[in-house]
Amino acid sequence: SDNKIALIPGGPHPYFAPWEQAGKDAAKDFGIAAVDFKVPAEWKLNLQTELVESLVTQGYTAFGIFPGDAVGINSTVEELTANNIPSLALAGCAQDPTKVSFCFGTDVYNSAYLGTKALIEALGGKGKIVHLAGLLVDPNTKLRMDAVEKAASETNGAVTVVQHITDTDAQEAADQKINALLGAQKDEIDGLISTAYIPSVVAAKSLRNLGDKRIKLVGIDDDQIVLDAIKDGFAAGTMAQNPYGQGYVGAYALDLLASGTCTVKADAPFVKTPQTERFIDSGTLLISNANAATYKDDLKKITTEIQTSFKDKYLDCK
Amino acid sequence: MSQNRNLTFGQRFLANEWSALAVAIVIGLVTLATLSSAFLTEFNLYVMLRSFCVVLIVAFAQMLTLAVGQMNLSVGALGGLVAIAVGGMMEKWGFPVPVAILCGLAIGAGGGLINGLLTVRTGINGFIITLATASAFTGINLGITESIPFYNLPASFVAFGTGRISALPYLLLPPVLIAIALAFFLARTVPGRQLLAVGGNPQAAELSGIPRDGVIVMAHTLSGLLAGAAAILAVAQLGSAQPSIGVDWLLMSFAAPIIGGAALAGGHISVAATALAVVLIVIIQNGMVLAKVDPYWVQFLLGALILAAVGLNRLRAVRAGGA
Amino acid sequence: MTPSSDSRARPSWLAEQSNLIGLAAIIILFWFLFTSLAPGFVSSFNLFALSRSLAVDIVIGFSTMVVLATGGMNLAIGSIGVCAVMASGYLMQTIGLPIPVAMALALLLGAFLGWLNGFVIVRSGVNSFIITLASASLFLGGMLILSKAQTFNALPPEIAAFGRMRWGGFVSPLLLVALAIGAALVVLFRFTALGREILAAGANPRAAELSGVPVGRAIIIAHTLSGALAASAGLMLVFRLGAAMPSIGQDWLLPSFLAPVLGGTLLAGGFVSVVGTILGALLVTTLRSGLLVMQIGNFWLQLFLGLILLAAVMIDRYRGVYAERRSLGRKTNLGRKESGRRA
Amino acid sequence: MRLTIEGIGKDFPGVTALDDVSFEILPGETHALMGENGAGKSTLIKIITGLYRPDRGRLLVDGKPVDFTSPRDAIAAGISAVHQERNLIPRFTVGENIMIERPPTRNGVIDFDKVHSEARRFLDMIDPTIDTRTEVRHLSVAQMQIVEIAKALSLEARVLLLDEPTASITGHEADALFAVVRRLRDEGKAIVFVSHKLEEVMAISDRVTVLRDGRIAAAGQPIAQMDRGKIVTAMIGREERVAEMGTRSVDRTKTVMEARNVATSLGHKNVSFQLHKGEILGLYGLVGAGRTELARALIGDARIVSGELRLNGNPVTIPDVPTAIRRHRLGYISEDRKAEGLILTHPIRSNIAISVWRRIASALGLITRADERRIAHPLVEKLEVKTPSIEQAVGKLSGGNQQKVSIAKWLAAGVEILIIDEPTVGIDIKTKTAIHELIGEITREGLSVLLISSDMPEMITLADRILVMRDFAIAGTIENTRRYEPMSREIMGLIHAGSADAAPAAETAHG
Ligand SMILES: Nc1ncnc2c1ncn2[C@@H]1O[C@H](COP(=O)(O)OP(=O)(O)OP(=O)(O)O)[C@@H](O)[C@H]1O
Ligand SMILES: Nc1ncnc2c1ncn2[C@@H]1O[C@H](COP(=O)(O)OP(=O)(O)OP(=O)(O)O)[C@@H](O)[C@H]1O
Ligand SMILES: [Mg+2]
Ligand SMILES: [Mg+2]
Repeated sequence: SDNKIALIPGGPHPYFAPWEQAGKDAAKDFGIAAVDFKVPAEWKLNLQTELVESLVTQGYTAFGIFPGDAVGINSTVEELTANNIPSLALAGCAQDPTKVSFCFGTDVYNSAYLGTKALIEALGGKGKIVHLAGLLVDPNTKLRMDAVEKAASETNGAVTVVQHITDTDAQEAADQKINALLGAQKDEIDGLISTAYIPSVVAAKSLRNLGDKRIKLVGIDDDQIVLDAIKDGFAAGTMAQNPYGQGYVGAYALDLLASGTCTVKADAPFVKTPQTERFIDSGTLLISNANAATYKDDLKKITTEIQTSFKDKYLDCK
Repeated sequence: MSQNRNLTFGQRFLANEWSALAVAIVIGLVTLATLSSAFLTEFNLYVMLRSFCVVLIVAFAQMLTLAVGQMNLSVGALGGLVAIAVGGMMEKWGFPVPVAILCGLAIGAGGGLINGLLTVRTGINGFIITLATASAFTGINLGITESIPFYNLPASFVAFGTGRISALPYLLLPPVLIAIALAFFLARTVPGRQLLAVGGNPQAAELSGIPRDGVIVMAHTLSGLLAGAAAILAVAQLGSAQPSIGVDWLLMSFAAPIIGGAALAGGHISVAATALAVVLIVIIQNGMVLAKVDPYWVQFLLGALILAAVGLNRLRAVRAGGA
Repeated sequence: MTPSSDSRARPSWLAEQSNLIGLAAIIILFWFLFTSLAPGFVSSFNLFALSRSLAVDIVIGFSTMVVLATGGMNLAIGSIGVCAVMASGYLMQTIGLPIPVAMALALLLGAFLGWLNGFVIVRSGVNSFIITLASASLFLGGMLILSKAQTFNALPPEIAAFGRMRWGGFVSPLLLVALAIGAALVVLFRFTALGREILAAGANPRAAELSGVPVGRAIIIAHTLSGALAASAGLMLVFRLGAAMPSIGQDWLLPSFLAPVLGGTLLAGGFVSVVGTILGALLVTTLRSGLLVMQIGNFWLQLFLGLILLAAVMIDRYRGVYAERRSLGRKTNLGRKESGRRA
Repeated sequence: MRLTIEGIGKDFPGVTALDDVSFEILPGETHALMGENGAGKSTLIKIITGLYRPDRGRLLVDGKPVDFTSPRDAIAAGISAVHQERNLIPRFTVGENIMIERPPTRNGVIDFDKVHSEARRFLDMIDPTIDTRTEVRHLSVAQMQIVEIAKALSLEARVLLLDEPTASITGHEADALFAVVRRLRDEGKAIVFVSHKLEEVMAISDRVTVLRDGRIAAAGQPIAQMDRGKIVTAMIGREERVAEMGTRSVDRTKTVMEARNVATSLGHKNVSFQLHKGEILGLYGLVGAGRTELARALIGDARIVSGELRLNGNPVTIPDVPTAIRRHRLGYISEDRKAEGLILTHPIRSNIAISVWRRIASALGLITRADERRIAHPLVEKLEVKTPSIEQAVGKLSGGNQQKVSIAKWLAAGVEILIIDEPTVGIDIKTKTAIHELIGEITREGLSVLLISSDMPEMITLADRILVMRDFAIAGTIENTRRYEPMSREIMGLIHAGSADAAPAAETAHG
């Protein structure tokens, strides 16, 4: 098709790096004119919206957007729809009511839940844990907190969540807060569950630096530092998300929608989340010493599964 | 115009820059130590000292421009630029650490030099000049990195950022040396005194044969150099060269010297008082975390602190009878 | 010779005009450039987006301009703006007040915070830079503490609807609001005693005071006005985004100075150019949008903005110097130092 | 070293400060430089010391042309100066201020013991009592002046320029200075000495050069061949006599302003006086006597702490300047036009209308430029302000025309009492007479004037009665007989009663 598709993260963040390759592959595999990875200069709503607007002006016909601001993005999305340009929320969701066709990303609740489970298991079923979370303004953070609490509560008291430390998804902040935490309470706590990229990295580093293998860490995403920490036993595991898949399948779906050949099924089997009625899970899995070598292929598998079944599962096509 | 020989003790105490700060710090230490057992633990002290390092140098960077009655709104931007430059040189071009550091410092000084030259050559208010160059520096930073940090830095370098002897981080060494050097420079060397002279009364300085413009350029250059040093330290501390380094320096850079009693008009700064101001700020921030207080309070208290400080300075001026 | 009342003879008036004409020329040039290189630039979609962000930039510029008039600064504009924004959100969403009432109250809050700045500056006699630097973080901190940085996203739909409204296909009503404010400011500074007093207080506070101008009052009013304008800029963004969020205003510092300074307003105080500020804002918005559309933008944008500002102030400066050179023999800054000495 | 000034000229916006000035300064002489306020003395000195560059002409040192681009060049060439305005670093110690040009260092590090001992040497020449370790900001004006002199001496220059060094020091210190000057001269140094105090000049100088309106009126005349009369004539371009003010009949029954044992927050002690309708009441004193401060207290810019101020018979307390002007019709023309008098960047129009903006504004607070012109234009013509346009920025006018504008401002404001501080500082002789006549005229029209001036002839020309102020108190009041010699003797008597050693200070002034 001759669609020009843009994949736009909320701002510069290592998590989104795989989107670039995913876009290229999608363009090749599905014969799309262009699938470009466009990053706003900073994590600021106005920069993201200005970027989207300028891309529309440049003739892009579909957008896969990570809503840096789940609400703020909607006014822009409305305009896209008004100019009948389809858009998806990728990796994170826009807050309903929203005009994005659907939200395709990690089921953050589930991922955080599984992560905490894994941590509890590593702790042998009891202990005090601290939750390192991302931006407080990001509604997903709330979900993750709930998930962590839920997993802990299922141990009926054996595991307690001492504290949720939020706004740790930036280097300076993470460095300052996590070190302060370890400084103040490293002897009281037994485990760390991180549900954001950067605190996972920083926590892994700090524990290595402390030389402390007693405190168990379960992080998120597959930054090399975290993987090394797992290898050397400073971290119990990390929850892999599927950014590549999000970019790849996202581009595929956008292409179909933009070409006008397909529309979103009314009765598609969407997952309901507190944020949106129309959510699709892009898959998640736990990386531990066991599968550290092979997890990439597992993710690839998940991706292809979703992609092949996507059309008839979620779309009406002529 | 009173002689300050016959002052009461109270007046003499009020009359020196750091008195109030010292008191505030002692109070802060005591309260936190009593409130939280964790406060005085070795690791926590290490954490505090560690966050102290970068801020201190940033404050000095601003202090030097304030000394000549100028401002440098580009400390943060310049810092960010140096940070990614150093990171890039080490990761992409594999420069040896010392070389990279020297280049970084050179870039910082260069940026400062540009600020200084533009200010004196054009005679445009330094505020506007540095506001503009700040945007330019940030632009270069973002343009080069596309905001992607450099993560893989030499182990030795990163180790320096995290290493410590009991509670003392290696990171503490540079700021301490810089502080001493700066104090000596301003108190005992000719360029140092000239710097303060120009700040104190530009025309008098010029009439006394001091190269006014040259001194202002020097102040800006040194300011840039220190911004660079701070950035390199920040990189070592974070273990990665973040393009975002420096974005939140501005407020701090002014807060510390001003709380330390520096006069915007120039000619009056104090290395010791500025350092104490930074200590106070760090203690407050750390206390916030210990007390699990909403981080937003830091913002708030910093503002309050500045107001309190300027208020106190005026009070002191009145009491000590000096204009 | 006997004096003529011919106002065209006033040199600074000419200087002002030449500045504006120069600015306009640059803007037209860039529009030419962008339109020819990226036709999409003048698409109604882009023009609409442009007019909307222009509206905000103009008002932000005004907010700084009125304080520059007194020879002071207001670094708290962003903080005041976001305080007003969150207040309006709270009033509309949580309290459920009707839109106009909520907006009015938000503006009042902005004005009050500005008044607070002015009051403290005048009473303490401390440099406005320090006071507003401090109050900026006070206000922002206070707002965050109270709002817990939670976005208000269930605002009445009319808000977003108004923000999306287009006149003539590509003009946002917000722009007309901004221009209306501009007109009001022209009247203030050209045709009212108050405006003149603000300018006099800025040009030479001591002389103004001794000529019977209540300088303190003038400064406080200027800051109050600045606060109200910052608030209105924030509210414009609420309309645009259909939500009240705590991230608004963080990056206003640069644009708030860009517009007036490009427009020829003096930092020293005593002279403002409303039209200049509007043109300055237009230049900035044009560049932002244009560079983005031409794909240069995004990451290099900041650099260009910085360089343009430098270029603009220097051109302006050298025209000024040249003008003075013709009357004054020498390196011009000395004369200024002389007269500044006792001030 | 021989310093030749050759056809030097210098322009400032609206003023030609110097025009075709040529004379020579020889080694081993004390060369007095005389001239009224604004004659161009300080400007010439600033050119010799490289602070300004001449627009015309050149300087020669020992016959070789030199071009000083900055004070450093001049200092390097062996020229040092005490400038008219304070040039000390407030927060530096006396010692460091004195040695600031070349602080003694030991391997790159300033040796402060040496700084103070060196400074001591030069300070002792004039006043051993000042401690070199105090910060300058804690000194009195007189002490600062002495530090300035010591600073200039410390350069051990071959040419020493002193611009009104004795303006604010006592006769005792002045004598010490003169001793040093004589010694330096005998050592073959050249000293240029600027002073308004004729007696001093006659006493210590060998030759005298007089400037008038920026031109040479007398070049390098041996003092032996000059006398007071000759010098003054050269200075003011006419026989020294009191200009006719026309018949002045003041109705002494109507008292518009009366001070009863007023003490102020600025340190004035029981100041009492009466100002009658249509009267010009002179207020004379040395620099620092507290006249400007008194004026500030009277207009509500400083507090009156005890005693009472009566306007038209009823006691008033004036909270601030605006009230003084609006409610009490009381105005003040500052001695410092540039800093306090006018808004230099704004046009004549609004500088005149500024005091009536509130009054001419419509109900909505609206005023138009036309309204302002209606006020300003007649006055600009009445006072014959020389300007291409009423829209001209005031900063571009000559000093005299600037002064006319500030007077016009108060006529516009319709004040009944006007305090005028040093009305003719830095104003050329012709405009000066014009302004004198203007002041006479406005009082004849019913305004009452409190005139502060350090210019004795001016005082005796204008004032009906003269208050003499000393140390923030009134030393006495004298009916003006308008006969110069006896008047000045009487006034000086009042000033120096008590402080016997004070230098004679006729024509004291400061630019
Ligand atoms: N920096 C300046 N800018 C504009 N005009 C100036 C400046 N300096 C001096 N003038 C003008 O030049 C003329 C000469 O001033 P100058 O100070 O040399 O006189 P002076 O002889 O020193 O007077 P005084 O005895 O009061 O010191 C005056 O009209 C003054 O107003
Ligand atoms: N040139 C100066 N620099 C600093 N302080 C001064 C100066 N002249 C006067 N003062 C201070 O101001 C006080 C009063 O000076 P002021 O100028 O009011 O006296 P004055 O009688 O008005 O003399 P003049 O008006 O001739 O200067 C003095 O006590 C002195 O300390
Ligand atoms: Mg002089
Ligand atoms: Mg005076």
